[in-house]
Amino acid sequence: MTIPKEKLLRAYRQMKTIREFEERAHAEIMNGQIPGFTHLYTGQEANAVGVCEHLDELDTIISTHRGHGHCIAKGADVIGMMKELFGSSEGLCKGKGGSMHVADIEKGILGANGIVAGGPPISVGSALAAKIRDNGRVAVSFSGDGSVNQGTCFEAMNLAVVLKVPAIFVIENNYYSEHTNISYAVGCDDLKARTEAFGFPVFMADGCDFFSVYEAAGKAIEHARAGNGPAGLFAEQGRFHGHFVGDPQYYRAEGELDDLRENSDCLKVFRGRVTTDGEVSHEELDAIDADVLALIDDAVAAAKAAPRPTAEQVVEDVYVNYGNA
Amino acid sequence: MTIPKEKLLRAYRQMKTIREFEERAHAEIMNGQIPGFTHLYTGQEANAVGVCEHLDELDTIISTHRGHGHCIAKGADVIGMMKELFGSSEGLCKGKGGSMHVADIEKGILGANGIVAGGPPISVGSALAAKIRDNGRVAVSFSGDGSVNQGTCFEAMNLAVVLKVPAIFVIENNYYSEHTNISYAVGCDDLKARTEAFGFPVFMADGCDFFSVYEAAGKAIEHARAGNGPAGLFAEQGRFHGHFVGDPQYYRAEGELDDLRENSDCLKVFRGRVTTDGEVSHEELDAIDADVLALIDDAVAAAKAAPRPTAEQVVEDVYVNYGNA
Amino acid sequence: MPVKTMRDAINEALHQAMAEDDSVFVIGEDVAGCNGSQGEVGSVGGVFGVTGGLYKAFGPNRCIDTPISESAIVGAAAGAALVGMRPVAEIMFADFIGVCMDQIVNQMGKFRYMFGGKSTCPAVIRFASGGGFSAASQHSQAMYQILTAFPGLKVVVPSNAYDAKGLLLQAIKDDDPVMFFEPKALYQEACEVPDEMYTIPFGQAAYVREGDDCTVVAFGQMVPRAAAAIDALEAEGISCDLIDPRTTSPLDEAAILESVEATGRLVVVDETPPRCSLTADIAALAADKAFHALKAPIKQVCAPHSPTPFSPELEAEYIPSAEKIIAAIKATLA
Amino acid sequence: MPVKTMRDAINEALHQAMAEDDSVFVIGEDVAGCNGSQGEVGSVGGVFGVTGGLYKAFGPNRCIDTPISESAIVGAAAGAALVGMRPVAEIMFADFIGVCMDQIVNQMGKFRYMFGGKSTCPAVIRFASGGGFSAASQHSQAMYQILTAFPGLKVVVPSNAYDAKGLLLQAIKDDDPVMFFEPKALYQEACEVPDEMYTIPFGQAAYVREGDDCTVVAFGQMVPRAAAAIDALEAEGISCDLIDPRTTSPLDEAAILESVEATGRLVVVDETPPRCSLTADIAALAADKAFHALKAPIKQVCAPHSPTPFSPELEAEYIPSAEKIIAAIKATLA
Ligand SMILES: Cc1ncc(C[n+]2csc(CCOP(=O)(O)OP(=O)(O)O)c2C)c(N)n1
Ligand SMILES: Cc1ncc(C[n+]2csc(CCOP(=O)(O)OP(=O)(O)O)c2C)c(N)n1
Ligand SMILES: [Mg+2]
Ligand SMILES: [Mg+2]
Repeated sequence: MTIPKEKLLRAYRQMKTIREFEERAHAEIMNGQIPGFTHLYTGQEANAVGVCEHLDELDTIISTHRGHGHCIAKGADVIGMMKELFGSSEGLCKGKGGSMHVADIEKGILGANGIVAGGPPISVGSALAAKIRDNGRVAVSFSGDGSVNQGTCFEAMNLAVVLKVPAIFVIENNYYSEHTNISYAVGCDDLKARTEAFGFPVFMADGCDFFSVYEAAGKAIEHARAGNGPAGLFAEQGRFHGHFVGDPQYYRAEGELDDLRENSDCLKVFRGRVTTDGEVSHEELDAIDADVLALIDDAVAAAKAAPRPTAEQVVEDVYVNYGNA
Repeated sequence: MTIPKEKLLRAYRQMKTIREFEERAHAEIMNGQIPGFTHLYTGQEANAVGVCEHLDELDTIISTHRGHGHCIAKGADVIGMMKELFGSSEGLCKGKGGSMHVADIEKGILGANGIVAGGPPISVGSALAAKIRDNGRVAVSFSGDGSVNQGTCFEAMNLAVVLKVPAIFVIENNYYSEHTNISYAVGCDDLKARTEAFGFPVFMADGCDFFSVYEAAGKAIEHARAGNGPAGLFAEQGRFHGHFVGDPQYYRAEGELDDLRENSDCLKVFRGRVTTDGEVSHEELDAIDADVLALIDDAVAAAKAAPRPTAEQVVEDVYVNYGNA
Repeated sequence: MPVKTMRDAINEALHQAMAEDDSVFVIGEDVAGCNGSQGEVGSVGGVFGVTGGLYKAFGPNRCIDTPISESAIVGAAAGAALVGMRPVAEIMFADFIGVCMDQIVNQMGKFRYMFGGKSTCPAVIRFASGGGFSAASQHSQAMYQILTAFPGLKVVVPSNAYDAKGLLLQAIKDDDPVMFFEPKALYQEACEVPDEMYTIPFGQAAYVREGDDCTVVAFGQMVPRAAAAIDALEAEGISCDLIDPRTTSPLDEAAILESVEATGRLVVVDETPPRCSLTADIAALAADKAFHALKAPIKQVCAPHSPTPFSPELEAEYIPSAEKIIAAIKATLA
Repeated sequence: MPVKTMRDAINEALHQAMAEDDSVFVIGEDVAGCNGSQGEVGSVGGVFGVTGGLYKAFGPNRCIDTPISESAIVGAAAGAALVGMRPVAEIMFADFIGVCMDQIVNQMGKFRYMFGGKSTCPAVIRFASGGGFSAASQHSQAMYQILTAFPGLKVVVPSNAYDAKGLLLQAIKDDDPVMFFEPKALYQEACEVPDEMYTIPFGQAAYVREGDDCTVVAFGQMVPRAAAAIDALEAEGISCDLIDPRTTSPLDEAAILESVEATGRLVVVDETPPRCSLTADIAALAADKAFHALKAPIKQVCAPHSPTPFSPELEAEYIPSAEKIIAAIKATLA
């Protein structure tokens, strides 16, 4: 599979944008600038980008509590997102959603979601709409290794097969749901087999390697887009931070985090590969890094300066209209 | 596997009791004597009896909306059950539960259940109690081919594996959930494989043959009782009536019902086999038939004569006690 | 004008809405029926027969049977609605909200708010609701009071065939998620229903009876029962307003308050248990905003604080009777 | 007497109940923590730290981690309780009732009734409840008003560490299913809590303040806030009764009515949206049974009819403030 250089550069930019967004969000949370519960995607960037690079605005994604990466990869406005995290009324969701509910329907982003496995059934609905309209769209749901034991996830998978809709279930295995390892929470030995037994193919990817994810995601999405019904994608890659900011991470093996950052950093892996191949120069990537840093600097500055919501906005946006009452 | 004659006769008596109970209930519903929604088990008797003959009173079962057979097989008082169907205050549940909620905790019957797949999680709880107490008990949940797509069913299966509890999931495939065939509702081609992929063995049985069910159930229950975690049992056998009494059964193939009654009647199959083997005589079985008919006659007469609940009983039995309020 | 049952009126509304707008589709268990079997697909039309004929008229892409997976059904409706379809999902019995509550209250009901007003979710969920069939504790709950508590949802409870048609057509047109509760005890009840399409706006109560002595507010299957109670009282020279809010969210507060201002007395009737109920909700409304007009204690007529019993005698005692409504009205006049 | 936070008081109650009765066990997500990982199992003790130390003290059979499967967690508690155990299940955030509602309201809450009074289900479910953390719409709901609507459940909402310990010990001893809501905004709040075991009976309200001018009824995290409001009014010569029902089901109606009879005024405060809420429930109670004593409209102070917003400024506006409580009390005196 050859990927045009332009696309490679864009993929890198997206991954780098997510990384910097998350690292700056982390810093601002530690500073007390960002309220609420925030779950960072650092380390898993290649998953989101490897999938979303196959999608356009009319395809949809739905995400999780750990949703920043998916939203950025699908094209959400980064400055609007940062403003949202800060709770500004200029945030993407006017400060009403926050980190766990970032959404941008016009970009096909059906939202981060605070309920584990809340997304897959909704994504099946989007896929069903695509099937009914016969418009070639697909619907991707991202969810974690912890989500696969929630009833809604199973129901969504079976319904997608029954209705043969173009739904792609992306399971991001970062080994932990909160403080519990997948080896405990998933009873069976082979989760891929358990999932495939629902009646659709599951493709495997190395989640720290953009190329691996991109290739596997391409197969899954192609399968669905061609009208063959749902497909699955499993991507394995640890997160670099705790479950939430402040997590003491007692569950980590000694050296696990260092090892992850050292040997499973999708940005390093990507840079290594494309520069070794000679397709892209370090300078080109460095230039992107600088761009991204500037963007995130701007985003944080804008978020800090952005207007705060006012009391009367609390009751706005509940309904399109609320009758005569 | 040889089964002592006494046990054979008891199994036959149980199956026949269920059959007559259901056929008389059917007649009384048609007469307008039994209120509410009633789902009959006729035709599937060998499932319930083939399983419950392995259990004693301290093991538990939990059932479904189609629960009469399981309850009788597990030892529920038949007269109390008939009174319950009629809504008498002397019914097993004082007329509060009716057909869909027959229960007898002392007999290890955790209830029929009106919610499809409501039972499996509860059964896992009973199995968990057995594991914690290390008392050798097992917990059986019965549910239908329609229940296997409900999220709670999957969650229960995975949790049972994770906690390695002695739960047995009996799936009764009578081919239909209401008016929909299993071939539509279950998306995958191989439900046994999908279930086994959760991480426990699934045994298959011919649900119109007591011996087949008894043998497979024995293996499943032994697996669980020995501390190996959960097991599954699939029994295939069509029901002789509609989903509920009054169902027009548009979904049946031509001649399907006649064929079922002719060729898949567990009572006939059983009689044929044990009399051919020479273990049991027709006369012995006829004598049981007569006993059972008399019992059911008594049950119906008793139910018709039984006292009706009174208004003040509506608010009784909600709580053990309700504080000072 | 032709007379139709509530079942037929709802069915007609579905046919008309689907014919008019091809983004409308229905989805649920056995809404077509016989899928995978040797019978004719579409010959069932829902266990209560409400979706009859839709499969034949609109085909498998618009009348969609599902496995028994209520969370997936609601999720599918929610997701399709987020991308512009107008799904009408059927959750057979309202009691089954238990197995799909999250998708209703935490997902579709909150999308718009969480997303800063930038999404619409024009989904309708239909439920067969309430008691009267000896269907016992898990198949008899009204449940609309529970969903009324959740901002972001609109909640509709028709009490007759005419309203059911107009409210359902409004629900399908509405850009917010609408929970449509069909009191199953009323499916066979008939009244005059125009053949044409028409809508009834949300948040507009119906005045079912007009009178001077007491205001009665009733919901769903309690509306005809309250009407019967009021009619019986006429002979005794007692006349009452009877208000059917038709939608519990939005609620036509003005209609209720105006009536209470005039009569000074209020009886609220519903078939649910009393705690955190609509009867309490309406009583509390009046105890604040019509307080100075009140001449007597506000009476709630509802089921007791117990699950629904099976036995017909018990259920008859459980669900408010016309007698109990009469007694409550008289109590306010005592 | 030692001073303890609500978190520690609950933790202590769990330790003591488990030590006393080996049929008590806890089950939930990360109630131990680190299972399957290379870290030390038991080192987490729940995401709010409430079950800390239980794994180490009582082992894997009594402090049981689960997958993210709330229906299975509640079902497991329900089934174990039906056969005589006394499980204490943790559902992390009360909002997640959405994914396990059926097992709570249609199963454990109805067993006893459906089975004609022949079963007991002595299970406790603990929930972290309510707002105050900018946790947005899906992690901030109180939810206890929803479960209060379901007969068969008992519902507890402590407002301080002392009550939390005594109510939880009662909940574990209680033979009915008890829904135990822990206002997460109060976990860090401390007061004097005895080391010994003690129980607080259900259905007995606490008198938090005593006064003459107005009755204030408040729930959970609104109790300290209402107390602050009342204390602030003292300077203006206004004195109020403050009643904390502590259990919403059963409800100590007598305490509320007695107070309203004395003061003639009522303000009800809760952090939930208004519709079918506990504030409506209590207001309706008084509008019937204390009607003749009432001198002023009954005021409800609650969140607006919207989901919980994320932004701290919005949430501060959303959750009733002391100022709003003061304004409501004054309105009843106007
Ligand atoms: C239904 C539900 N249960 C529990 C939670 C609390 N919770 C939030 S994230 C999380 C772990 C999710 O693990 P995983 O799916 O692997 O995603 P990850 O955090 O690893 O990205 C849990 C238990 C929740 N949000 N929703
Ligand atoms: C959660 C839920 N959804 C739907 C129903 C309505 N319903 C009752 S029985 C049934 C079919 C069940 O099929 P299956 O599990 O195969 O059992 P069978 O009736 O064949 O014994 C349905 C859909 C229900 N009771 N509960
Ligand atoms: Mg994970
Ligand atoms: Mg079946």
